[in-house]
Amino acid sequence: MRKALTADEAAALVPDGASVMIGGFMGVGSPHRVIAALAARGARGLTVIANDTARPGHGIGVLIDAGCVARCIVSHIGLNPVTQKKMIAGEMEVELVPQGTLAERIRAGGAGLGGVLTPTGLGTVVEDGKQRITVDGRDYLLEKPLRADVALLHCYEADYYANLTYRLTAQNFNPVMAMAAKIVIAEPDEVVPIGVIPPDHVRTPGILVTHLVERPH
Amino acid sequence: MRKALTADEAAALVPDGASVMIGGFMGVGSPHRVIAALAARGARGLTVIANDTARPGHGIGVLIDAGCVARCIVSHIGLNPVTQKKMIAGEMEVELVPQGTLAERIRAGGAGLGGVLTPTGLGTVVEDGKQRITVDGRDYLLEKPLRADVALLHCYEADYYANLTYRLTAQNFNPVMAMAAKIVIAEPDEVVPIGVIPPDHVRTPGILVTHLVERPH
Amino acid sequence: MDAKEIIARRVAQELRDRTLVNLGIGLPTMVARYVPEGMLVAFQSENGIIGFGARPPEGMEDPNLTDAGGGFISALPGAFAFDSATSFALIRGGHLAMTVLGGLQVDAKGRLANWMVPGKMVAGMGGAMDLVSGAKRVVVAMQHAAKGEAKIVPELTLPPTSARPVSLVVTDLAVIEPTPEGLVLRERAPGVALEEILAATAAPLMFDNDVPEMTL
Amino acid sequence: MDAKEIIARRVAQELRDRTLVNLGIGLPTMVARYVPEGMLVAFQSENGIIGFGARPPEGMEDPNLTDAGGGFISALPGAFAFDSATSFALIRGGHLAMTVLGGLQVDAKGRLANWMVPGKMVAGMGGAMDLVSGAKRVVVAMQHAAKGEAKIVPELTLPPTSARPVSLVVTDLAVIEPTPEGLVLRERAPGVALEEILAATAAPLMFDNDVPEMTL
Repeated sequence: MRKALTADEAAALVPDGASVMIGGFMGVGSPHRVIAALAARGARGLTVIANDTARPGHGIGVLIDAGCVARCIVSHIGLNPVTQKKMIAGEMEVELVPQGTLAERIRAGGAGLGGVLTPTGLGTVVEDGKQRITVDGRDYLLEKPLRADVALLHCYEADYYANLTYRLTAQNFNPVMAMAAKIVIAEPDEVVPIGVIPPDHVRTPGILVTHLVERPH
Repeated sequence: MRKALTADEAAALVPDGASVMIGGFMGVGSPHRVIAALAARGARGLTVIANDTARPGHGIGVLIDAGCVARCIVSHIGLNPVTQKKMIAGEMEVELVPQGTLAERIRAGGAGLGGVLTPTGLGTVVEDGKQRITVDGRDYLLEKPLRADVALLHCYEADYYANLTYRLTAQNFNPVMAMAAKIVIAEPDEVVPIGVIPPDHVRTPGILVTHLVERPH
Repeated sequence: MDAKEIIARRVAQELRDRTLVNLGIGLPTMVARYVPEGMLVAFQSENGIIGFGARPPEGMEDPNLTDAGGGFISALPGAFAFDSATSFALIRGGHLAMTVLGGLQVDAKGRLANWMVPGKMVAGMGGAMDLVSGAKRVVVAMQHAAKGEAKIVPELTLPPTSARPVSLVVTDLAVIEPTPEGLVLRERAPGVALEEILAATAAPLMFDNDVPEMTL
Repeated sequence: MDAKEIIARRVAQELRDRTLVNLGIGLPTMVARYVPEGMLVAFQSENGIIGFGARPPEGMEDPNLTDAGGGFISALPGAFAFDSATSFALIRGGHLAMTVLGGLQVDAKGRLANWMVPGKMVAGMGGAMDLVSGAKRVVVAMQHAAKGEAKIVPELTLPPTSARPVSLVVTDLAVIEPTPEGLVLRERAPGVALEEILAATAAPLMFDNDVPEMTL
């Protein structure tokens, strides 16, 4: 593992116009320092793939407020009125995806699957434009894999190899996103020596992590 | 959680003719005590879904030796000449499935997916009788979910709720199988009080486990 | 007893021992307060935990431990924390005995709408579509009517959450069960007359001569 | 240097720093012995570990820690243990920079056969089909010929492991690269004449005037 990056250095690796997966659920388990740096550098035109856009001023909401996001692929925007306003005003495109389908699409992207068949969304607007496939007499929607240019993750511990652990409900989308992007940047709460995290407790292997952000001061 | 079962009690829950998922990779991470009990009670006509049939006299090989198995769905039989002999003699049906496809089919069965699309097996005998689906210009095979009547698992620790942990390379197929069967029976190396396994270290929640086998004496 | 407590108490009677249950945010969350004594129910929060408890004492909150609404929670001994793919494998895979969700509308076919009002409010479906597709039983916990407008309607006017009918609708006025033949009125809330329920319901209801009162 | 060591040493030159590599059982496993000095390679064993080491001292073996063949191994500091779904998500998802596999046949199109000989031996494909489909580079490590019979053939006579061509074939006689135009002979083993390679190869080979020797 090379030396850890500052949040600003990490944000500089996210080009304008990039597709960016961001971990977190209502801001819990989001890489808040990198998000702040990304907003501070004035990133533009990002496609954000995430569970939600959190709240104004918090988590991914910070990127929405700062006008960094051109498009988002999320399952929920109910607690962020700014997202809703920008969507209705046509300033931002919002693609709504059922949460379980979003998790599977990202997992499929990272796992080399061409898609998964799910019953979720059948007979709803989610079906629009999608292929319906019948398997053994039951109908499913074909949902395609999602990948991104960059994944921005939060983790609990990272060791010097960037093996990662997550904590309680701050896991959420972070582990699947770690598999599904070209550049993977992880922001840890703690950094520990190699060997401190037992092999059975590692959740994301360092070999998947392109860059580690330094621990908070 | 009710009281733990003996291996014999557990084996009695597996009816003749049942489909049975069995954890393990060349016997590592297999529920050896329940397997021995199943062979001892003279189970017949089982369909075994597993990574492999291990070796004669070891792991799932014990069930093959004892004539318990009518059919198996596995990725590898190369180290078990008895399986190969019985297959060629027509005494046992063997369906060979690529290992990654087997893992995804079982996962799909437990995750409520109607199938997954994989590039693995395209242009090989694995493609026979399967649907080829094109997604964004690339071809994939549609692989269907697998479920079973019973899953027989090995785990490292279990607490009184039957929350499970696995150990090193003894994980293999156990966690996905825990999701994909009607009756789930886990054979632990250790039993510990509730709370000893932190929430982030549990791998299979007790709510999925129907029966726990007592720890070895 | 206010409307929400009636609903939560009645829904709690649908809980079964040693099962996995998901409660939606808002009103459904209240159901956890009324688990019948001696019953062990494993509650799942779809953001990644089974076995969560009430908000911890002040100063002991963990920013890495919240419910699906982002509020602080605690974890009970024997809890299990997991990622979103696992969470929805549990939900979609039929491992939930029951889910309790809020509703904007339910129609005569038992279909639920609960995630957007075109032109007005777009919350997003979050986990609701997976929950309705995957849970063994789907219980809708909602006020019978909203500002005088019926929420139980002949045909959804809002976008459906799923084509699959829900299992039961519990309101402050009634318990209604969708069946292939239509909506069946099973119970009245204490002191609520049949006429009051019929007046507040836009969909046709089937019922026996003597509809019993809820026992709360 | 025996045939196997030549192959393993030459394959080891294909390793790259800080990458994830899977070695098949048998000959490919030997490659781990010749990792270039100072290079950090993460080896995956598809039964569920990244970062394994040699067999531990006697009496310290763990029945829960083996390689894909069931042999005892150790774990290096910083190792990662995982289940089969994760293992093949890594493999199929393109996270392996390279896999090294044994082979029964390779044909002029670069296709590999390595999992069964009809009527004789059915090993099963194990993880091989996923490895060939998913790894960024697929290197075949095998003896050039078996009992005088060519293994590099115009067209597979054994069932293919994948329709996808492999990246490189390393034998005790030569290094051969499948290309869309056909098989290209890149290197000769030390002291092996061109004629010897051509005589042992049933498929057509393309080559430059001066095929260099492997540097081992």
